[in-house]
Amino acid sequence: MDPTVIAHIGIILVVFVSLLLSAAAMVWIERKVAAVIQQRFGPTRTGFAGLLQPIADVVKLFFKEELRPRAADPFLFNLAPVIAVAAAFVAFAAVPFGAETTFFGLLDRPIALGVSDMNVAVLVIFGTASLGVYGIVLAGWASNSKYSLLGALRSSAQMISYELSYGMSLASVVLLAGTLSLRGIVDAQAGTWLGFIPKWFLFLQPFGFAIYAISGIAETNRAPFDFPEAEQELVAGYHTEYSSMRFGMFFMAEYINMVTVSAVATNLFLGGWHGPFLPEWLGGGWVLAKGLFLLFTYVWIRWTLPRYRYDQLMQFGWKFLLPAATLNLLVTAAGVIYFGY
Amino acid sequence: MTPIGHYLILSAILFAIGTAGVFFRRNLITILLSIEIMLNAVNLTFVAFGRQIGAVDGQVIVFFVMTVAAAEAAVGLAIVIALFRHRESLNPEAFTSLKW
Amino acid sequence: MLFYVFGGLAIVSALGVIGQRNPIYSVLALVLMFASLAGLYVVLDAPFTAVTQIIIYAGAIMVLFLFVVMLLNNPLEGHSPYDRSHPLRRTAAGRMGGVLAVMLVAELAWGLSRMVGAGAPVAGDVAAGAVVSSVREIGVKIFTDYRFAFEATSILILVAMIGAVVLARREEATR
Amino acid sequence: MLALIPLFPFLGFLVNAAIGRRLSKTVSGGLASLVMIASFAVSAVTVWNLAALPVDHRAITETLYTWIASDPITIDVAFRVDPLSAVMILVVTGIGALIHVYSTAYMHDESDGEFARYFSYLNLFAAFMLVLVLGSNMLVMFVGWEGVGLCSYLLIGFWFRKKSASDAGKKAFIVNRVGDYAFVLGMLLLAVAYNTVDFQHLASEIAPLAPEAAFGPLSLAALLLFVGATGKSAQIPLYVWLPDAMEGPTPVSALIHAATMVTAGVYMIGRNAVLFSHAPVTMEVVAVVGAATALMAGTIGLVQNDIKRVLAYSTVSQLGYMFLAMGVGAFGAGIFHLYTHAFFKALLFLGSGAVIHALHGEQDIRHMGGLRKDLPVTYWTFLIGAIAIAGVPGLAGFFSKDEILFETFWTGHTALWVIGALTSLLTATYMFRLVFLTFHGERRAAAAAPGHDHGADGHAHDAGAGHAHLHDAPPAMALVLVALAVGSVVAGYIGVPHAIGGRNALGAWLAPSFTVSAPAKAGALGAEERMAVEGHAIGAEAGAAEGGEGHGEAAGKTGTELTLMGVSSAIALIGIGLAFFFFVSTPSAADGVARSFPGLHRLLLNKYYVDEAYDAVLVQPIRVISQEGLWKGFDVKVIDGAVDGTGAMVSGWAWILRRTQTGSVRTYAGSLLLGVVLVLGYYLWR
Repeated sequence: MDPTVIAHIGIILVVFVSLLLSAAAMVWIERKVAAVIQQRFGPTRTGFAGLLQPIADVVKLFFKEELRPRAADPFLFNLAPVIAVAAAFVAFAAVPFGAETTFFGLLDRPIALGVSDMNVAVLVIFGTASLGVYGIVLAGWASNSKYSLLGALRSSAQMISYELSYGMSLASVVLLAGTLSLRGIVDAQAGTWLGFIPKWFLFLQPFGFAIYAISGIAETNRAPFDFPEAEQELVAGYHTEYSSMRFGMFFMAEYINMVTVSAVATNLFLGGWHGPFLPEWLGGGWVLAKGLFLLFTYVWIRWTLPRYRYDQLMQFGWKFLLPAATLNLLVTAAGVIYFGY
Repeated sequence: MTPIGHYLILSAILFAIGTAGVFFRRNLITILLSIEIMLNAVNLTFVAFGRQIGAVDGQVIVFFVMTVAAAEAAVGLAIVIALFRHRESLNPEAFTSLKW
Repeated sequence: MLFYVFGGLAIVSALGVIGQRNPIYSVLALVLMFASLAGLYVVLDAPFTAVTQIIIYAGAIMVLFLFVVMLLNNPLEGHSPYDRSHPLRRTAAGRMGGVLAVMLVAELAWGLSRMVGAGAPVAGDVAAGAVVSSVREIGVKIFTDYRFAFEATSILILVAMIGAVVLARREEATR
Repeated sequence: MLALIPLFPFLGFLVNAAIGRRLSKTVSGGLASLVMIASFAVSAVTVWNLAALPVDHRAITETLYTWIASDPITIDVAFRVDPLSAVMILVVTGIGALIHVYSTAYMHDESDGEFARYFSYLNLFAAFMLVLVLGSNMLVMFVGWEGVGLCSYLLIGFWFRKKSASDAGKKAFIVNRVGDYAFVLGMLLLAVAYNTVDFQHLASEIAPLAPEAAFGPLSLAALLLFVGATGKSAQIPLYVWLPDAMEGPTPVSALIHAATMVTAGVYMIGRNAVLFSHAPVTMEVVAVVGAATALMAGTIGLVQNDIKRVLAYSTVSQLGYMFLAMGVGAFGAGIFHLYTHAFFKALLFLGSGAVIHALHGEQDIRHMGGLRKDLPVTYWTFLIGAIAIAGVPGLAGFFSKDEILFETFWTGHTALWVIGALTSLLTATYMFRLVFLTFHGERRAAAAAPGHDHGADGHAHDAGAGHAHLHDAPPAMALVLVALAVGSVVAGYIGVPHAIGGRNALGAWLAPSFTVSAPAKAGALGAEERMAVEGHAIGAEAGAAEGGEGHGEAAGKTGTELTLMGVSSAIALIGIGLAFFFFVSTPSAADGVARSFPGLHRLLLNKYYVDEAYDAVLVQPIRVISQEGLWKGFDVKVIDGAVDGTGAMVSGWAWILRRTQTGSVRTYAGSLLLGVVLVLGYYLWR
């Protein structure tokens, strides 16, 4: 069998597993960071520093009873979490996390580190992110409960609203790189200015990055934009009625989305696997480091900022973020034309 | 590789399904959906032909169709909502009176 | 091969759209159909169009439909006071429409049968394929040859936006 | 550049019409005057450039765009300035600017809105008048022609709340329609005949032809155009609107109904000099009509009591002079008189305006008198104007009028000359009757001042009191009066005839305009033909210019001219003397004459019953026909019947078609789809 194919399959497996693990890891990170911020210890019992806590959670979730309201629509009720997780996984499929490599000559021709290398990766991520909405909306509608429905409507409205500025910020980077392929974008950031400033688009697109970060948080329904599950108002929003592993899937989807957003941010703005010190083949390390930092920021923000009010959220999204993104895009375009990137 | 004819037949079938939907369904929303089906059937032919003659124009047209479809959906749904407020129904037969 | 998979899927899901009694399911079936069409576009070497199809249709338009369906909680046609029959029950108009639709298919098939080069494989020469898949090419086209249409659609969108807002606004005066 | 000239006033019109009522009087009036001054400056520069050109090529044409492009006729929107139109634009913009300034003071009693409306009309008028003057072909000219007609209508009826005013406006408009209709016919005739309406092309087309001995197509075209001119320039038979036009504000009467618009007809004939000089028959008609009008109006003017009406009739009669000049081929003289007349007639009107202003709307000279002490400026300027128009040697009127009379005589129209001379006698008489009755003698206070609708109600109370102190013209008005007075004195000196050692500069300057101008000249045009074309308009100058045979003619002319000058100056003085005798020394004599010829007096007082005649012959029949026949008969029965029938038919069909409108979306879609299937089927079938 062609070693390339094997390598591809290997990569896919690795990505799949590591995504699952990352979700688990994120649970732990979240709780720990939260604890630190709130001057607690967080999980300590299970394993060293509670490292096994996620495993325990998963086990617990598995053994919980599957509850489904009688009035719920069974098919959609089961379908919704699947869609959510699937969308999350598919989105990551388009994310590259390393330069082309032959694995030290194991392969006759280099392959791209990444599940798939498509020339419209950015759009694919964008599209799948928008597909993620269905999971939430259907969940909310199917479980036939006012809390869920409200949460679902809120979240979908929110995601649609912020998708626009999200896309705009993506577009501005695409303009700079002149390609829709994430790999191309990353390679466009290779090298340094003046020998020490890395050529990250972060420096060319500070506003773009800010907009991307904000709308990314909103896309993943994280605090301070976590309206779908606004405990105080909506019990738990769209997954109020969910229990056991279905709930777990939503949970997982959320964290995987976070990972995806961070990875994409890494590729778009932080130069992906380009970085000093590490050899090319270890570029993945850089992706990991940058991604982890971004994830940490996620958690950090969640436990630092209070939740918006819903109307404030919409106001902000439509009346500030979107115009800002548009302006940023225009300026970028003008710059691209002027400097002829 | 698939003959162009197959694509055309497929899109014809889809279009017919959409048409039938418009006629059979008695729910404004579903009728709108059927219209979307028709639009997409047409899009398919555009892309297919464009691919065959090796020009992007087909896809360009598709984008315009999508835009129009978006506009149509927005307005159509708005109308549906307005109608639903007047009569608690979505059945087109409920709105046959030409003015009220 | 892929063509038949996606094509079949498209037809089945399209039938699902008009066969479902519950609008939510219709919407989902339609989403599925869009997805399969997107697949076909990929087969046709138009990935950009495919992704756009997903983003615009599945991501935006269909969500809008979902919204409305959820908003007006009148899912089952059977529950409307006007008829309690199955959605595919034949009304006079329905029957006429069905007949016409069939005739339409027949005519199209007939026309295709007489079309020269209907049997020609859809794949143009490779160079053309390369051109077709290029996003840049599409952008250039849109902003040069089709700029008028582009501007026109932008106006259209604006109008539609305003119209939608005006139409859907619940006027306080009357209630 | 040329386009700027009419453009400036038009901009003024736009501004005043759009936001005028929000502007203060100072701003809107100032703006209006400013644009006129600007356009005067432009005109001056243009004329300067024009004068720099060699005599044969004195024409600046500026084509804006092609208006009508069709085979075989092509009409451009083009402006052309040549010596003739140069004089005209100077007159229009110059006098126009002065009158604008004057108006700012005169109309000051109006409310802001009315004020702005007035100035917007005035500017619009100026713009159209300039289009008329500058138009290089008949169609453009006609645009201006109609435009000034409109503005004149608007301005006559400016105080439209007063019925007489609005009626007068309508009258002017309708009477002008008659003339304009003829004008259009003439224009079309020429267009059909020569496939062009451009003046120069027409000239070059016509010039080679021999003048028509009998009444031919050229004569017909010329005659039609002349009828148009009679409408615009108030000649028999269409003069009746002008006296009524005095209902308008006095500055308007000065600008439109004395200085500029009414002279459009004269100008038009001068424009088509070549055409007219090829239609001797029409020329005779023009001359006779002109002379008749001059005499008739003069006689009427003799007995009128409304200060402005007297001036109106004198205008008519002066216009008659101009047409007389045109008719005898003395185009230069006609234009010369037009130009001088613009000065002193405007001056006279403005002076009367000052009087009316001072008397808060009093217009009847029988209620005036003795104003000399109260209104010194007005008096002196008015007097100058009167002397000028009377034709006393040394002032503007003298030269021009004298030249006309001389040309009339010289070209052998002795009868017409007699009439002209008689008219000039009348002119002197009635003008000084006006002066004496208004300014001399004792103040004959009016019972009440009919000045309310002139917005002067505030002062109405002291209008009656004879010995109340009257305010002389305010600065703006006084300034203008003086300026015009100066003009009336000196204006004539650019046209001093050779007989008294002058060098008829104006005639020489104008000469090229009445021939085929150099650019369009066919070249085959011989000297004697050109003489025929130019008529004797430029007298000895032209002769000299032409060389050889001119000299003898010039020698012969001088003697005659000198004698005639003596005669006419004598006439002027006699006329003044008569006026003095009748209205100052022995006023009773006037009434005595009136009583001894009661019939004649009544005839004149009632203006020969022309209005009544028109009313009986035209207005009443038309009214009857339209009321009984067209309205009650045709309109009610046929038209309404047709309309109702249509309605019934539509509703009938609708009753049938309504069946198809089920309102069910599905049915509509079904029919649509059916259509698709059928069409597609059809195309597949064949």
